[in-house]
Amino acid sequence: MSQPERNWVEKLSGAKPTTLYMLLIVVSAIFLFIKYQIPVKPDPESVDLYARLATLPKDRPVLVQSDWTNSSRGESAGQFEALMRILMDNEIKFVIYSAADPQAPQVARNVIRFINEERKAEGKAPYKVWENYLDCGYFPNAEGMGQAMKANLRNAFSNKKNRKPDGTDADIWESPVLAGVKSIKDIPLLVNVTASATIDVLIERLGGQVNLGLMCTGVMSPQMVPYYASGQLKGLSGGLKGVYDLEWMMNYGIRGDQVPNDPSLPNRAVCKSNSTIDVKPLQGTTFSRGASYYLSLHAALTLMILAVVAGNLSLISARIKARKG
Amino acid sequence: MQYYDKGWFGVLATVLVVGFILVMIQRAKRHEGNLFIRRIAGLNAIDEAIGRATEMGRPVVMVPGIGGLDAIAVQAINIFAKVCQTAARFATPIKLCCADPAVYAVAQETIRDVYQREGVIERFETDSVQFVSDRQFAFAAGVAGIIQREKVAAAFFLGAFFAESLIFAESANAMGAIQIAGSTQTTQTPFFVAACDYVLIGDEYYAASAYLTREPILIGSLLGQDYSKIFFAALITLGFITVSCERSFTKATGEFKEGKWVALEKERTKGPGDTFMSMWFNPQSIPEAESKVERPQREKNWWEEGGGDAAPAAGGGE
Amino acid sequence: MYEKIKLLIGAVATIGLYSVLYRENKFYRFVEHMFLGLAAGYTLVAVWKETLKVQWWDRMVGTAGDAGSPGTPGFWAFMFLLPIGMMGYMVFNKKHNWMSRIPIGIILGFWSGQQVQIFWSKWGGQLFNSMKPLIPTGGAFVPSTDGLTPEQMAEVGRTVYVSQAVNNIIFTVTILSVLSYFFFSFELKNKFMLGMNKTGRWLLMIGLGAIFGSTVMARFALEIDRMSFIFVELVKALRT
Amino acid sequence: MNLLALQWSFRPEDSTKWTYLIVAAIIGFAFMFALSRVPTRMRRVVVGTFTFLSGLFYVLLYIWPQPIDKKPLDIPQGPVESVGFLLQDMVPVVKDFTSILTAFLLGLGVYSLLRVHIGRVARRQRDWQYSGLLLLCMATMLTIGYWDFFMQSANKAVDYSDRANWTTAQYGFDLLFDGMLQQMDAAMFSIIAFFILSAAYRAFRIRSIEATIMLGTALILMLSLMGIASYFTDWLFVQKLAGGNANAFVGNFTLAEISNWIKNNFQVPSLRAMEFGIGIGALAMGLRIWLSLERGGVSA
Repeated sequence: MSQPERNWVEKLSGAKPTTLYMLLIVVSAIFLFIKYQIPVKPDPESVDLYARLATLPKDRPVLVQSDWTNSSRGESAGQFEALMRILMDNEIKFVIYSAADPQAPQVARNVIRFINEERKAEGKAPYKVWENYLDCGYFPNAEGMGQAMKANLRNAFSNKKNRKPDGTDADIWESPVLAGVKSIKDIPLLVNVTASATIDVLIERLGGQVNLGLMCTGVMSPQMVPYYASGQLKGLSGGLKGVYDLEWMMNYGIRGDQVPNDPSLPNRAVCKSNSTIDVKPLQGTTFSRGASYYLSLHAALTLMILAVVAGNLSLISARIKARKG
Repeated sequence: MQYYDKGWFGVLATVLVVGFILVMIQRAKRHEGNLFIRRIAGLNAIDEAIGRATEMGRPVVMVPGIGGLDAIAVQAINIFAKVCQTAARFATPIKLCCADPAVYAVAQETIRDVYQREGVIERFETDSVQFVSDRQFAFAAGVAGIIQREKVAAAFFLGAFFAESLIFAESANAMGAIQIAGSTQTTQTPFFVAACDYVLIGDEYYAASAYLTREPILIGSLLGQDYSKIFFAALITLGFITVSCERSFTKATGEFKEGKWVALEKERTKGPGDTFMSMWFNPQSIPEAESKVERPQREKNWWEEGGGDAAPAAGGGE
Repeated sequence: MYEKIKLLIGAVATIGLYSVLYRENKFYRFVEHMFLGLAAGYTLVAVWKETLKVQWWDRMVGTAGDAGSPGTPGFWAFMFLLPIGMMGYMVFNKKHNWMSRIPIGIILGFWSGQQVQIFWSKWGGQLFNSMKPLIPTGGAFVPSTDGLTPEQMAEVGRTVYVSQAVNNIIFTVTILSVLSYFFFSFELKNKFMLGMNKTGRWLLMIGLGAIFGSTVMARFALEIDRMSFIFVELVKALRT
Repeated sequence: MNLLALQWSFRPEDSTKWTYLIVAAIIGFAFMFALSRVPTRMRRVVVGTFTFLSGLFYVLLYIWPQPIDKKPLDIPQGPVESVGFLLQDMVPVVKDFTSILTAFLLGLGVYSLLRVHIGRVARRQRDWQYSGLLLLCMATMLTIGYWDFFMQSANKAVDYSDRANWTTAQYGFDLLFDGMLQQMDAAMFSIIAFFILSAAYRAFRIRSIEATIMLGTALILMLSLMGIASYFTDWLFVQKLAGGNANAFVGNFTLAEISNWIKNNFQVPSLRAMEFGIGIGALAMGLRIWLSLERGGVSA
């Protein structure tokens, strides 16, 4: 094909896909290294989730069902890290288990180890298994697990051992973490970090029994928002935006809409569901994976929008030409 | 012994829809009633796509989605059988890539059969219908590789597709192939609409076999489906009329609590749960008194002794 | 050290698969075939470990219980599934290939029966949810619920405000016209139905566009994470 | 389950169980052999019967009156309840048949893979080295996977989730599965981002009204995902125009509100209508398959 001379508009609309791909790699990689906090207004569903997490009682453990693996790491890892930081900084005990994938516990353990190292560097006590949290590993049948938890929490988590500080293994029900817990009703919140339909199972089996919080991928969140609206989910963090919302609130805190605006904390998010809540910023790492990815996401989305505009320019200019001639 | 938990209305509606479809199939079998089908652009392009592949001497690739063996996969293979019929006549090479062993078995048998019936069984290569992988992204990588290496001229992506849909569509596009796609996964349809030349949207997918073969049974079934859709539309219309009137002009005087009607102290505005449509669609739970049934007890099996919380793997347990 | 090797291999594999973006090449082909081989091998492990052992073998021969619990019984009738499954392999036999349709027929039969079973539980709720009140019973906009009692809030929830009624009308028009777009066997002649059909297609495009827009975030997030894996984590790991 | 005077179950430690199993297998294969003698014209009937019976189970499960408050040890009263009880008891067994049968058929898929790739290696066809690589990787994964599996099931007492207890088998499996297979999955998953970009650039053009509508909605939704754009509209409409009153009318024009409005009033109903059609289509096709009404194509 002999190409006649092309003007800049035609060149823009005729770029090779490879050029675009290179641009996307360059743009998303460069912004990973830039630290800048983009101002946001957290979505009400993530505000609610954060409000739940920040007001948890310290004497009861939270159940964390971690169902993500490395294939959805881009969104789930940020969510899980934020969840761990919030729980640890608020000194809330938790029990972690997985029901979707045999690989999930290992992935979660890696994150806990990494955050403990971070805490040490910040001069805080690391979170210890047995005393501060329990690790129950993997349960093969998500539906059965939900059913069993509803029927009898003790049986559902029976025969699981964790290592005591003195180096011996003991049944998790002897641990101080589960002190005072008899049934699922004693659990103040169950958070599901997932990239699959495990949350549907939880809503079906445990709805009404325990407060459910959800951290899911961006693809899932449009389908899950109706459950938040109907109250079946007490809070929801969807995709990368959800991660960044959480990190934003960890860094700036939240206040109920009846709480007067504190001028020293101007960026606090406003919570409508709990009008007297007053949460100060967390001490420690707040902005991390979510913040660095979110900037790259902006860059990538901008590139996408520019690409669409560029693609349409030639069409428009051709139409203008046709109208003139 | 009762329909409490399903509701009579649900059973009635299901029976009605099943009835529409079966009656229309019977009528069509006797060649009664109209046999019109509206134009579906994607399907008219099949011959064009194969024609191009034949001209260029390059293969046609077909992917029946990554779901298991169900009607979606069967429908895909039905359409592919039609594609292969034309391909067999013109000796156009084909590649059918499966992600499920059961789908592979069906495809293998059906496509071989097509070549047999066309009388050109020698043109059929067993390996042209192949199993690639049942792992989503391994399958995607494999098929993308095949599309690019074989330089396909036409591509058919019909079936249950998930995230991998764009990998196929863009790989085929890079080869300049004509693409005809359709998915019952509504979340993937926009990606096919953006990237492919022809797309079957929604249940155009299920109409395809009727459109291609003009078999009376299929056309009758399609007519039954249309009546079912009209039934749905009528329900919605009836619903918004009655719901609007009820909530505007009447007040709630009582409500169901645990399956029993309890009168309210004070009348109030009707909410979404107070309309009579709601009672059709949301059957009441069983009243407390009727929900307990005492029956004679059988002896425990040996595996049910002890705590008995662990249900046996087969039978017995709930 | 092990972690470093693992990361490095992962990164090389990622780059190999990404190279297809430029064009199909030997490096991609190498990684692709490794991928397919590993996946096939893993499937063969998982088919026993996660499906056949748990769902079939253990239930056929039973499992001995741990101390205290009685174990589970075995049901020999599960053995009949084996010959049924084996009939599938007749597909390559020229004379008896029809027998492969028996297991296939059973699988399809179960699927078909389930369609009848789930039909209403899947669509009934959605139909009911689509019956929206179109006549407003309250003021123009939903008032702020700050500081209301639960009873007052419930009343606000029951009232239809003008803005909601407008949205409900849009909703109803959308669902009916899109439904009419999918009528196949009627020749649409009257102007109203033709208009409905066309509107239906346009409204459908809004829905499809919305899905496209909202899926983009998740897809880019994964790509950014891969970049982070290669440019941040791997570099950090190799330095230490 | 003791419907007939036959012992359906046995204890796992029973020595007679192998006899039972072998006899069952022999009966099963004899049945299969008998089926292969079925005359040609009866074949459709045989296949149709199997299909019909399997479908009938779920149809009955739906329309048969469900027993109320069924407890594990209850004895059913009357014939209707007996069938109801039986159906309920069969669910946990029958629901796995599909996955068990599909698992048995996996061998067909593997046969196809081996056929293609061994053939390529044997005939030294183009790219035969890659096929060899595929077979090698498959064998390696298979060996190490089962080595790890048998080791883990033999030593139930050892906690293999703790890396301190790992041996070569666990390291090997972790490297192959987590280090390679999962990473490749993630790479392929994330490659979609690139294709979304090029597809949008190439095809999202305002050629027709429909394309323009789709493009416009997608753009609004994409903008609403960018925190900075939402923040700007929130600042503009709520802080500036409404003077900070979150409930003011102009507050409805923030990007977040608009995108939610589009989702609730256009996306939900249009997709729902589309899903209605698909659901009815699936039911119709299910019926045709169940009753063996389909002809041609798959059901030829």
